[in-house]
Amino acid sequence: MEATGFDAWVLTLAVFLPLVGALIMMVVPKAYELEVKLIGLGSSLAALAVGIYILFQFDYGSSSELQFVVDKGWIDIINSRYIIGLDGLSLPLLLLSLLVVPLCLVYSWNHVPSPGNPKAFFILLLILSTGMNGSFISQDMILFFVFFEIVLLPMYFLIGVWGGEERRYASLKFFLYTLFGSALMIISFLALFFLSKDAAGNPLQTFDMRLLTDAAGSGIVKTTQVWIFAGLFIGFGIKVPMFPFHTWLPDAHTQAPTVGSVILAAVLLKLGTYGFIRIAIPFLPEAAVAWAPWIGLLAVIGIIYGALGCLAQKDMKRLIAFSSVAHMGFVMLGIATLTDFGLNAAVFGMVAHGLITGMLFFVAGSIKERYHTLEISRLGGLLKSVPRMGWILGFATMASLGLPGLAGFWGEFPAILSAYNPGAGLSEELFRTYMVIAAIGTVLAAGYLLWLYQRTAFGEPTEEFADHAIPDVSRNEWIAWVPFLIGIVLFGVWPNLIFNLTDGVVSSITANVEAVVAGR
Amino acid sequence: MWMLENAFLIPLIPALSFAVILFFGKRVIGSGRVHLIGITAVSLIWVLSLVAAFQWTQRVEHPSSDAIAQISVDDHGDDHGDDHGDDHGDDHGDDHGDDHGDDHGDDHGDDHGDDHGKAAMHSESGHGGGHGSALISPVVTSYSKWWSNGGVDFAIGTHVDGLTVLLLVVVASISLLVHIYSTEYVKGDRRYVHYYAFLSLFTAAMLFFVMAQNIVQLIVGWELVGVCSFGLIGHWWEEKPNTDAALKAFLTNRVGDIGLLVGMIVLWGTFGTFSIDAINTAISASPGTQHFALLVAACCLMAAVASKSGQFPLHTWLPDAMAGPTPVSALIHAATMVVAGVYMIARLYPVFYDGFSIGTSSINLMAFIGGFTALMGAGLAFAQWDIKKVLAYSTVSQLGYMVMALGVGAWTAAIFHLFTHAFFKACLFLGAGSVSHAAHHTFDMRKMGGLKKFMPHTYWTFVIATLALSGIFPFAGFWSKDEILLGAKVGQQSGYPLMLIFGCAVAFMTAAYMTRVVWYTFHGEYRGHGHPHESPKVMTVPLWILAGMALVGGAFNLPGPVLKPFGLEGLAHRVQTYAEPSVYLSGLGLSHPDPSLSMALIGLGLALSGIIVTYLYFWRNMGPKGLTERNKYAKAGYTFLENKYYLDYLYNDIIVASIKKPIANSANWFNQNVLDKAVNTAGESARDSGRWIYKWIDQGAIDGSVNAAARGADTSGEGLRTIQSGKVQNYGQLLFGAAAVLAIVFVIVI
Amino acid sequence: MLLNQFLILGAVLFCIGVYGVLARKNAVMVLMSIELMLNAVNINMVVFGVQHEVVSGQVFALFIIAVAAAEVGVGLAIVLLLYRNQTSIDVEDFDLMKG
Amino acid sequence: MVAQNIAFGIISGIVVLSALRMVTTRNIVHSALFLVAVLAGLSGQYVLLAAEFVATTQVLVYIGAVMVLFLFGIMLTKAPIGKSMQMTGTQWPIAAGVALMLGAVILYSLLDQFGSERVTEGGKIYRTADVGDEVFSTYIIPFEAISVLLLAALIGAIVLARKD
Repeated sequence: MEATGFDAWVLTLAVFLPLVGALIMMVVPKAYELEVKLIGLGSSLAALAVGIYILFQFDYGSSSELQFVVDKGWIDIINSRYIIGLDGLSLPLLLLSLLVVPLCLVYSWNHVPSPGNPKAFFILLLILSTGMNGSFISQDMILFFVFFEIVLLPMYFLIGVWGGEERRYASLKFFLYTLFGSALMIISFLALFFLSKDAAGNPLQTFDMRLLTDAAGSGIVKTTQVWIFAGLFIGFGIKVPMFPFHTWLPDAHTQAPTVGSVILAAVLLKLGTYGFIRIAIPFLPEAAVAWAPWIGLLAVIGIIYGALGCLAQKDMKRLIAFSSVAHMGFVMLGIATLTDFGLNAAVFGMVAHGLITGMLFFVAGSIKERYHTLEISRLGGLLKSVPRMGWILGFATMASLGLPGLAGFWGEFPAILSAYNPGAGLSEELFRTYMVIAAIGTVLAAGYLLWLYQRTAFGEPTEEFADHAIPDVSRNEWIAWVPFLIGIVLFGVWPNLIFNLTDGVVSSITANVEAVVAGR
Repeated sequence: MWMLENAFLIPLIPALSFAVILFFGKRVIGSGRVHLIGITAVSLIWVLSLVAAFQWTQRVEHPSSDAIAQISVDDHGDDHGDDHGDDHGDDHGDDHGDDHGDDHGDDHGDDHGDDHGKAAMHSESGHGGGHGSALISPVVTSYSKWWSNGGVDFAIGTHVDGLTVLLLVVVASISLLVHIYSTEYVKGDRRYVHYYAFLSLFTAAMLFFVMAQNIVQLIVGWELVGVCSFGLIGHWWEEKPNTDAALKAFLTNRVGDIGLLVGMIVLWGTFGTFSIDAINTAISASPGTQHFALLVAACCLMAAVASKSGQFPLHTWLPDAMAGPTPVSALIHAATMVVAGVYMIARLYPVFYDGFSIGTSSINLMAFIGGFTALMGAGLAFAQWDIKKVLAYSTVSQLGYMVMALGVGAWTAAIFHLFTHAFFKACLFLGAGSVSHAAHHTFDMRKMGGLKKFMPHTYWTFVIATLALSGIFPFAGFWSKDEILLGAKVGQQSGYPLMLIFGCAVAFMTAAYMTRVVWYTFHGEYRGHGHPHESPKVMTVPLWILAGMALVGGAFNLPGPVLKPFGLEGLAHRVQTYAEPSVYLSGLGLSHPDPSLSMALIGLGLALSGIIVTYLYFWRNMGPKGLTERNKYAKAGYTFLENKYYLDYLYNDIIVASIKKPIANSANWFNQNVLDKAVNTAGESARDSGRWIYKWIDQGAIDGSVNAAARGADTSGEGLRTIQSGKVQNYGQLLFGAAAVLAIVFVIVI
Repeated sequence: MLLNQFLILGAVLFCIGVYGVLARKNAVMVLMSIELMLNAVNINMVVFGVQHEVVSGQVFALFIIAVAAAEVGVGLAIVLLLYRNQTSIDVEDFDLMKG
Repeated sequence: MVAQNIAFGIISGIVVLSALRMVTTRNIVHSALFLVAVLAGLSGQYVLLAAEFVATTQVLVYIGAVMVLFLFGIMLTKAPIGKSMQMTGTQWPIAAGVALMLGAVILYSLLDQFGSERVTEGGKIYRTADVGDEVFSTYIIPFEAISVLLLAALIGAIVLARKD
């Protein structure tokens, strides 16, 4: 099963190339600004090239198997190993992450926000990239945890140094909140390490995700499982963010620099949902069934609540941030159904939300750069003053509210559909109620997004900006945005691109869950 | 039958046209010439849809080929699954085309051979009766896997039957005329390119919707036409009312979409398939077995219909939608998009028939909503001064008529009315646009008047369409409206008396308010300023074409007795013969009422009296003397013959005023203050509750608790601060003391 | 010889050293008390080495002595510096870290 | 063995008493001298345990070098030589309490754990040569590290104590 030759190296390359780039950049003096930037972009593009190689080399026939597996000793004393591998679930997310970083670098090429210092900015983005890529391919819980935490630090600095007015507060909140979740998460990991038993009843004492998936929580009594799941739930739920744990998100998004918001929305939030699908549910299926109604409840509360929150916002970026809460609610609803249909929808929703909300944040950032404000009441007439950007905003808005033919719809609709027939052991009546509530959420989504669009793009420009000549979309912005736009259309027209990949993995997960539920 | 199996080409052409106009319109083609692309594309699909319609009639006429065709179609579907399951990308359009051509060259030939051999026999035995023929004409479906997820396959493909080709012809024809008309109407507009791009996109979406193979495609098409409607209502987005209207339209539709999503999901959950054909077949094969699920689904879908087709209580967006350019109103908000709801009912008719027990009841939700909407819309049309709003309420009313017809089981009548209504209502809207084009872009009837002599073409086409709408013999509306009334009277197992009353009242009112429009717009003195002029030919020719259809459209479904004197009985009930999906409906036991002369006369009488009453009323205003004379003739048999003012009083203060003032106004008030207010209040309260939750729960409770935790840490830090003496030895004491205490604890515990 | 007699001796000396560190005012005397504590540990090292018949105990005792010497050197230098700057070596006078 | 026990008892008594005086005397020089006594006593204990090289090193390093260093320190800081009331801080009761508590718990644990266990007798006796072998084979890296540490401490002390 282990990969050999060059294939054994590709994943490692994809993860660590940006880090190597960052290290090289560190030794190049600051004065060589262009060279520094080129090195950064080059290393992230190299990683993307490796990603594209993976895309071609990937065996789509067995997308449910881990591929490019590497299994080497790492920290022997706690039996943690350097295990990496890629399957259909990881692939789209890894590629998304690989794609977003170079685009962000291009976007901020000449627009590193105040206080400048592109070298440090680029280095942090590259370190962030390593953390994100690593999280999606780790097959060892400690390795996963390390990458998961690596992500935090650059983000903290990105928000704390290059952020808006309230950056200190926001960055600290983000950091502490996530760290709190991580603490509970690592406790759960340890509990899994100590308590898991294999089929014969011998303690596993391993962090290897493959073995833990096979064990599926055997040997752990249900009450304990539920508690362990609670730790994972809070850890991942904060990252998602789920309803009561979401308050860090609007602050972080509002204060973060544009690319920070983009990466946060496009990739970081997915770590949470990915964790649910990759770790929480397969490791503890019984607890997952016990928790699913509550996850579903919080998900639909999140959908409605996020939408209502959006309606109350005066700041465009904050509104988009709240819409993330609502959209991730759909993703979580899909996960909560514990059906392969719902999980597929969730993965699709993750990718779609990454592209669409990332796009919205890009546009919001560019508006902020031009108008120096994101207050909705002060904007207006974007279609008139910056027509192309107005159109792109409209396109992203439509995609975000779930217009069929664009990516957002295929995240929402199947998630709602999946709630009609929830997985084994879940109450149909309850989930059908959730389904109706989620459907109502789509109306509210249309409401706040169109309201936003009407106030910002339609009409005449407000008086204070009426006389300003405001530049339309620049070349760098086009380069950064076009892949997003293409992705939104492509996945909208041909959703099978993702469903095909993830189907195998999630059906084995749900088959596991069903087997466990049926067996006990 | 090539066209029927490759019907996917039809929506593909305008979609390509959309892409070309959008991406190359401004730079490569030039703003002034983009309409050429649009018109070319739509002409092409118009031809193709006529071909499709012709081939469909061939198919119905020669049903012997059905078995063969059915098999080949099945093969076809499989082929597609195999060939294209994996590598469908952008190029799947091309692949389709090639494959179809190759696969079906042979079948095609065979079919024809058989067809011709048996043609004569079938035409006699099949349609002699004129109605109630039990022709089984299976639909032509071809599809391939779009995507699959968790073992559920989603297909994309086409579902072509009589209903589809009927809508194809309607959409393509009106779209073509509107494209042509618009070249003049929106000439020089700032967003000419976008206008044509959206028209193309709308056409593509509507056609995609019409020939959806499965309910997911229905949803997709439904949403896409909605967004085109949004874009076109908000075409002049500089003014806030326009964007408000666009938002209102989209959001109201979204409310209905909840029902659409849930209803479709219930259908999927019940039958385990998305295919329309499979769902309909399953219900008609064993009616009544899934009654409860179908009731739920039907109620949910009814909400969607109410939003899209402007039914009570979600109709309020439709009049506001008139903020868009007038050709758009004609195309989208009168002739095509708003009938999507009606079309969906017709498409999934077994669901509604079974769900609402149409066959056995004598009143049901759908019929009531339709009837009530028809009545209410007609009443509201009296109170409007904006010509387009009158027409909008008229559309609401007529859509209600169609829904009511479907609700009483008169499937064919509803679709026939859809067909005729599309033409004369488009004609009316384009006529209104022509008037406004002439009279300084106003739609206010108080600033018109006397335009008859300035713009005769517009006047005559408008009058023809008005007569058609009013249901005057022999115009198209007469035939279709008559069938609806007949359907309501006869019903299925029992009649629908309330619906009949509603229908009759609406027939009267429709004629009355349309006469009022004609009066205010074209007669009397010109009350505006400037010099009105007739519109150019590029606008009047489409008007005349539509007027022509309004004149002869009724011929497509004439009842048998009418044709008997001419020996053309074989041509009776063409719409019923070709369009009705008897393959589904026969299983439900749907019956057709016998044509009734008395019913036709009643309907005609009501319409005529509506016209006459209104005519008299306005004539009195022109000159009391004339009215008196006329009254003497008209009311000769009445006991109050001498009292001329009594009639005046009756018409003016009781009938007209009661309709005009209290009823219409109260309906209007209800509309504006209750329904609209409810929508607005719902929106506002959602926003307010959003604000409240944000302020108190989000920022207060949840975020507050986080901050409170931080504050708690802060205060406890203040308290602990005293310990921080800064002296090493104090720290040392604490360190060793704590170590000792911990050690003691360990000693005790372990 | 009981094992405990050495261990208890070490413990007693350690506690006396702790007292010295915590109670004495003069920084030099604090340092001396630390030396006392280190020596108390050394006894344990050596006695356990004997007990388990390994040489590591002695080796580590030697290492501790070496480290202690280094510590005293640096510690006294710091005290000297403090004295030079503050003209006092009373540890109670130094509370720059007061919160 | 009796002799050894007697020797242990005597030396222990001296050591403990000296230590107590060391932390209580008000004269700083006396304190230093009591420390010498403690260190010397411990050296004797090492001899009893047959750890000759440690005992020697104890005398050489501590009594020879460290104590001289301390005395220099006392002189250079101009500590009041002779009786001084302020040698013990005001918080000495707390310190005493902590020390007693610590002592109590350690004593309890020791008695509880080792009870009447005896020191291994007749085991292998490690001579200086054995210690040297061990240091320069198994512990060569720590040894080198210690030497670097000492060097660093030396340099550090000079840098810190320089006048300029």
